[in-house]
Amino acid sequence: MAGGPLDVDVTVPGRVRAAFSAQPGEVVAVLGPNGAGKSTLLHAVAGLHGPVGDIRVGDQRWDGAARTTRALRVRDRRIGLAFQGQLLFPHLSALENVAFGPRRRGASRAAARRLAARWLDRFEIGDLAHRRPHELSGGQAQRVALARALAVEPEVLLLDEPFAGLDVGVALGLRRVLAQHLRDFSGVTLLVTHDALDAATLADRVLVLDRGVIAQYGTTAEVSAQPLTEHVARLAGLNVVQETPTRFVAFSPSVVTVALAEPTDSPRLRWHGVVSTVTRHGSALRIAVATDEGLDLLADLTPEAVAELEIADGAPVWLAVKATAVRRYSPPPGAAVSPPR
Amino acid sequence: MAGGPLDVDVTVPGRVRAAFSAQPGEVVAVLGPNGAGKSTLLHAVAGLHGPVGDIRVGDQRWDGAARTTRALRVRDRRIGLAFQGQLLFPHLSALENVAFGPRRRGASRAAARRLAARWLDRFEIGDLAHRRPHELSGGQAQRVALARALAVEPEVLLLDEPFAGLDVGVALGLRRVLAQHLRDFSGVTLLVTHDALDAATLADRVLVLDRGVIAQYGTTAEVSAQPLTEHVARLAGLNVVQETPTRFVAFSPSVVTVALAEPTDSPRLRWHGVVSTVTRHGSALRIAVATDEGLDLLADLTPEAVAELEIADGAPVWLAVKATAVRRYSPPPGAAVSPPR
Amino acid sequence: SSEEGAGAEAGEKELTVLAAASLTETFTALGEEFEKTHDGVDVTFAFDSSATLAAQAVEGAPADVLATADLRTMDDAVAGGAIDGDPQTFATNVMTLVVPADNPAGISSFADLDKPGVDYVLCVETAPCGVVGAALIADGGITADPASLEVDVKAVLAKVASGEADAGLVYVTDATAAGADVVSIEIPGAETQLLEYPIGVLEQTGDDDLAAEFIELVLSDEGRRVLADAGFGAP
Amino acid sequence: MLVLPAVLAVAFLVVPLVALVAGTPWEDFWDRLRTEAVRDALALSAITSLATVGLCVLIGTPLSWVLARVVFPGRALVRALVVVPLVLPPVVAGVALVAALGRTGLIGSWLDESFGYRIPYTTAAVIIAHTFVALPFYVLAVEGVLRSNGARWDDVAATLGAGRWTTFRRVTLPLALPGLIAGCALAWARSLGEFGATITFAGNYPGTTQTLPSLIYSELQGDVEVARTISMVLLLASVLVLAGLRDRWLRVP
Amino acid sequence: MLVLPAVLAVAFLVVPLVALVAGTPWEDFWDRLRTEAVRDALALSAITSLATVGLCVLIGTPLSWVLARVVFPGRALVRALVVVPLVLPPVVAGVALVAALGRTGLIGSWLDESFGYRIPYTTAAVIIAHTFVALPFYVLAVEGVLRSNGARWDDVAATLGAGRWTTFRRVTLPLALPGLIAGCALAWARSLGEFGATITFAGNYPGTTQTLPSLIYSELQGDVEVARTISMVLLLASVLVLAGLRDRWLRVP
Ligand SMILES: Nc1ncnc2c1ncn2[C@@H]1O[C@H](COP(=O)(O)OP(=O)(O)OP(=O)(O)O)[C@@H](O)[C@H]1O
Ligand SMILES: Nc1ncnc2c1ncn2[C@@H]1O[C@H](COP(=O)(O)OP(=O)(O)OP(=O)(O)O)[C@@H](O)[C@H]1O
Ligand SMILES: [Mg+2]
Ligand SMILES: [Mg+2]
Repeated sequence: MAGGPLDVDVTVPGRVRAAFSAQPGEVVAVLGPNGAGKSTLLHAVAGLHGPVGDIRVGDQRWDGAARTTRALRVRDRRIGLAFQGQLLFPHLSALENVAFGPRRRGASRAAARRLAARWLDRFEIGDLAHRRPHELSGGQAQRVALARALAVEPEVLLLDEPFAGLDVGVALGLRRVLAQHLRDFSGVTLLVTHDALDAATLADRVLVLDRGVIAQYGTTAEVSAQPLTEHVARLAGLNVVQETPTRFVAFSPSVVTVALAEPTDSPRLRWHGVVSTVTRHGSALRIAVATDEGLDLLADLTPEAVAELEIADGAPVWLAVKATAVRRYSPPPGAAVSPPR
Repeated sequence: MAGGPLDVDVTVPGRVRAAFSAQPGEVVAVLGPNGAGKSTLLHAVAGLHGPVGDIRVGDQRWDGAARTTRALRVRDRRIGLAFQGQLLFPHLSALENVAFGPRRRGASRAAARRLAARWLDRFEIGDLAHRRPHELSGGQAQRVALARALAVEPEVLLLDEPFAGLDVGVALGLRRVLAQHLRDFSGVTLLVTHDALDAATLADRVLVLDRGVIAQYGTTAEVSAQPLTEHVARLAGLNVVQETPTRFVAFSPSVVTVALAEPTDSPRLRWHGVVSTVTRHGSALRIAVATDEGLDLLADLTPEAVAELEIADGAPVWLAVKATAVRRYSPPPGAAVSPPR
Repeated sequence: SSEEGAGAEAGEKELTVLAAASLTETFTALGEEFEKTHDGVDVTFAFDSSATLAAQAVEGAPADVLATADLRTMDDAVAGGAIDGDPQTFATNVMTLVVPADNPAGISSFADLDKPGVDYVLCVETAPCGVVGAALIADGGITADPASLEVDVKAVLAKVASGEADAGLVYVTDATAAGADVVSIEIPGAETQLLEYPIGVLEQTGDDDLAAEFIELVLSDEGRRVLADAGFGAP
Repeated sequence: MLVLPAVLAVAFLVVPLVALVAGTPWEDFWDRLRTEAVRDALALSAITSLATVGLCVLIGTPLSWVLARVVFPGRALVRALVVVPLVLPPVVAGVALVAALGRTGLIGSWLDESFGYRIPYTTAAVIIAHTFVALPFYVLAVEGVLRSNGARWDDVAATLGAGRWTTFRRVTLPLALPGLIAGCALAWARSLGEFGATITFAGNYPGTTQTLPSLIYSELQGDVEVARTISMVLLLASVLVLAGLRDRWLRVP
Repeated sequence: MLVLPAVLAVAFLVVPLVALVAGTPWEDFWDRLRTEAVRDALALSAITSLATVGLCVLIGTPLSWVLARVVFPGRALVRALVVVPLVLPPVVAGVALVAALGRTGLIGSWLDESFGYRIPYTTAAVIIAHTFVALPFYVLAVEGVLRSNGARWDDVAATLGAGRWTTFRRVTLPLALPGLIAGCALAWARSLGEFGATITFAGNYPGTTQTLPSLIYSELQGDVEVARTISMVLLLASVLVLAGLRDRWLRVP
């Protein structure tokens, strides 16, 4: 039952086309803006889109592009899929929802219920075990859905925004439980998230989807240091500018200087734009600027500087960065590059 | 049509009991852990739980506890309710979903569709207008749901986790759109969220629910400076400890010192516990400690300090805070106080 | 055989008779008579339209005797090989005009059917009573169309008895059975259109003798009397 | 586990039909049908069965909705009463109609005396009889779907300002469409095959009240071959219509 | 807009029943019923209608599922064929059954020759006839609900490792329960009122094949009062059973 490496090369026409591999035990964070195809990718691996290409788990072939190999049926793939939007069975209690999978995988009735109860306890909703889904709050239902996916002891774990709708305290606790579970888990995990923290704390690798194709795939450190899409740059808290089709510049908002007049010392990297928002960021204030070139850049300033410059929404400003403060890099050869906007 | 002040005093047995008022134009962030009763409160105001107590909007009575006044029917309350979990009509396109409300409120077919198209454009999903909900991604559907609630020009806006499932870029943009809309909106807005940023950037006041009752209600600044529940403390990024039933201590994680041996200078505030997680927090590392008393406290350390102390998950440590670095306060008289955990 | 019939008990013999619906009262009475004179014999009837019964007989329905209300359906049964020997005619019937007891249309003679506003009903021509009825209407020079062509004579009678129709053509036996619900008006020349009732032993009978004995009873004076009381004519 | 009994069920339903088709004298098929009686009956059956479906949709849909959504005392009783015409043998149903709407019936006598209007022996009577027997089928089927769909979307529509009627028309109905179509098919089929109540209440006159089944029944007494041939027409017509139901209408997105 | 036509529909269905009840001779009600024929017919009707419902559930549910969920070529045709018995006048349905299962029928002759087993004129024949006419109702109703529920939950169950059969039993069926109950009510009612096909295929023998409606039919030829009285029994029985359907079974959480 120990899951082997996962090899995927799938196409869901018009929605996603992706090829990648992951080693046993690895957690792959799947990042990307709304509609990038993250959920579609997970469903495709689960078999819910029918035969979609090549999927191999260890030496087991789940799907084969060749006409000769028949795709493994959904029910025969050992997956744990936590759906975005939960999809709990409305006629079953929370406990029965979680016990459903283990029962189908051969556990006795009593054993399945015991297992389910343990998972619910771990997620701090043991006292709601007898409730039907429509009697649960959004966050409670989300936890049941996550428990249901984890309880089946799958070979591949597919978690679609597992912490959506959870309150901070619970999310923190669940991240801990999940991290612990994933450490012991021998299969591959695909974890869709919109939260940089999840990627940083839980994932070994990051797969970035953009408009249906893989924009970047690498270790968490690589991707967060050298993001190739604006979306990941935002998640990593960096500004990323594409200089040439194969050349990117990344820099932290804290190294950006803001001025009302055009900088005279003419650093090569400078932009004119309009302030779109000012928000708190730790002890600093973070201002977002929409540049004339159509870029969205961030700069961190002290509250005093903001007051002094009289920066407010709609104010025109100049941004500049010293050449020494930026990191220049190229995408690895062969990577499907989708330029930031 | 200008919404007046909102006066609420409602009880949904076993789920929520809350009384509060809000001034026209105010945005009230409704915070609280999962299952606290946030969604129930919104649904109760909308009338979905039947007659539940007293609800007044301006000089219009929506619900009256007295047997003599009949509750206004749901359809006659001018509300814009964005459901948690979207609940888009499956048989209507995105555009038709959004146009449904304006049409019912008397707009012509063409006008309703124009209005709907404008909202979808504003939420950057204008090109998906003809899609049915099952052809949308989670985040796209969430945006349609939000547009549907806003398009009806209500007297009271009820938004249940409006940014759930949205990617960072979109969430940022939507927050901007929503902030702009709310500035011009003359009614009361109740905004359920699990994100401190929403409360900070969008809300004038914060209503904290805990286990079905109001734990705190005040301006955003008040509540984030003097949180009375662990949940809000977490959101505000503070540690909060209840010293006596009516006395709280709040302090930032950055003022907590960490040691392996018991502090000898014996500051009055110190705890022994076990490290449960270490996560990145800006340039610092944030460690969470579960104390022997059952508290969950946070401390920010430099990476060097962490390396030097050899701190890892499960390590026993001592935490200490100087008395000068904490803020002591009492809940205002009359506030229903629910102690942290 | 008859043992396949309804609930035969050990040691008891059973006789099953398929009979036209218009024979319901008379045959029930004759059946009781038969049981009295034949110890341990249980007579069961299945009453239905002649066409249905004939078809069932051909299909091998477990029964011993078939009695129909016209010759054509009996001919069908004979042609289907369901009848053992030759069927015999045991009764005749003639048609009569009936009107509801309160006679709302004020009909006093057959010719009154032509009065405007009179709703009268006949049997449909595929039914035995319809053929006769149509002939009588034609002979009587009636030009008005009927309001409805009922599928059998009982339906005609029901329509008249309930007042839904102002008049209808039924058999004398039906008019007799209906008693005070309807008033009979004689049709001139009705006796020229006699309807004959044949009876025969079924091929699949398990007891030829018993079946023959029942037919004997029907044809006997006793049988004649019962039939005559119900309005049937002699063969 | 599932396909086997399904095949069994199909066989059970289809074999008798095949036998019926096989037993039909096909040589003179068209000759037998080229009579005025058949033409009239066919036209009348088409008209009355469609009118019946229309009536069922018109009054049956609201009734199903009331039974599924509105809580009122005695709902279970009303639901039961509404379904009773289903268990009455058609002839008894006809008798009941006569008792109510016949010339001497409860309402019929009043109609006759006040307006000089008599229902029996008219095409309207046929439609009434058909609706009486078909409506319960429609209501039961549609109520079943409405219930299994739940009232969640109704609530959503209410928050958007939709009244009962709009909600019903724009939300409840479209979501229950597959069940509605099933209900229509039931009602149509029941109406197309009905003759017991029709003959009893409306009579059997070519052109005004003789529908195909009435004609078949009449012919069964006489020429069985003709009856079988006409049955084939019914069978073919219904197969064509029902097979024409596109999958699209039977599905909610 | 909705309540008015609903009330109209109820009136339309209930007034004839009231008229029927009003026209029933209540004085000798019990006397008329205290005959062996009535007792036998009542028992037989109860047994056969319940058996019919059982058979419908057993083979009709899988069939509905196949029609609603499995895509196969010719599905529309099968769906249409399955519904045809619905439009056949009961007598023709009986003729079809005779053609298939009668002594000289397609399958009947083979059964007779091979096993010496003859179906017609037995209680089994009654149940077969009832199922033949009731099954299409059941299938249509249940298919409607299955379709309007969609296959989403089936997918979820598959991801959790549930096979077709388990999914069907644990997920599809419970979610379609209200429709299933409606289907059972339809089939039961149709069976309880059936006599055309029964008489043609199974005959009309007291004790073995004479059900209540057959008895009513027979009595209509003779004593109309008795026929009406027995009709009342049918009516009361069905009202009691249907009113007893608890709201709980008609709803999915
Ligand atoms: N049934 C469908 N038909 C056509 N297009 C679809 C369908 N379902 C989804 N899509 C489109 O496919 C794309 C990928 O959708 P998917 O749900 O995988 O996005 P996602 O990355 O999960 O987004 P989110 O973060 O919003 O959940 C989207 O643009 C969506 O609109
Ligand atoms: N139908 C119901 N019957 C009984 N209890 C219910 C029902 N629906 C919800 N509850 C309970 O009521 C409480 C409040 O639920 P509510 O949905 O309002 O929580 P919430 O604050 O919105 O939580 P979340 O952040 O998870 O959305 C929860 O504990 C929930 O379990
Ligand atoms: Mg998604
Ligand atoms: Mg909620």
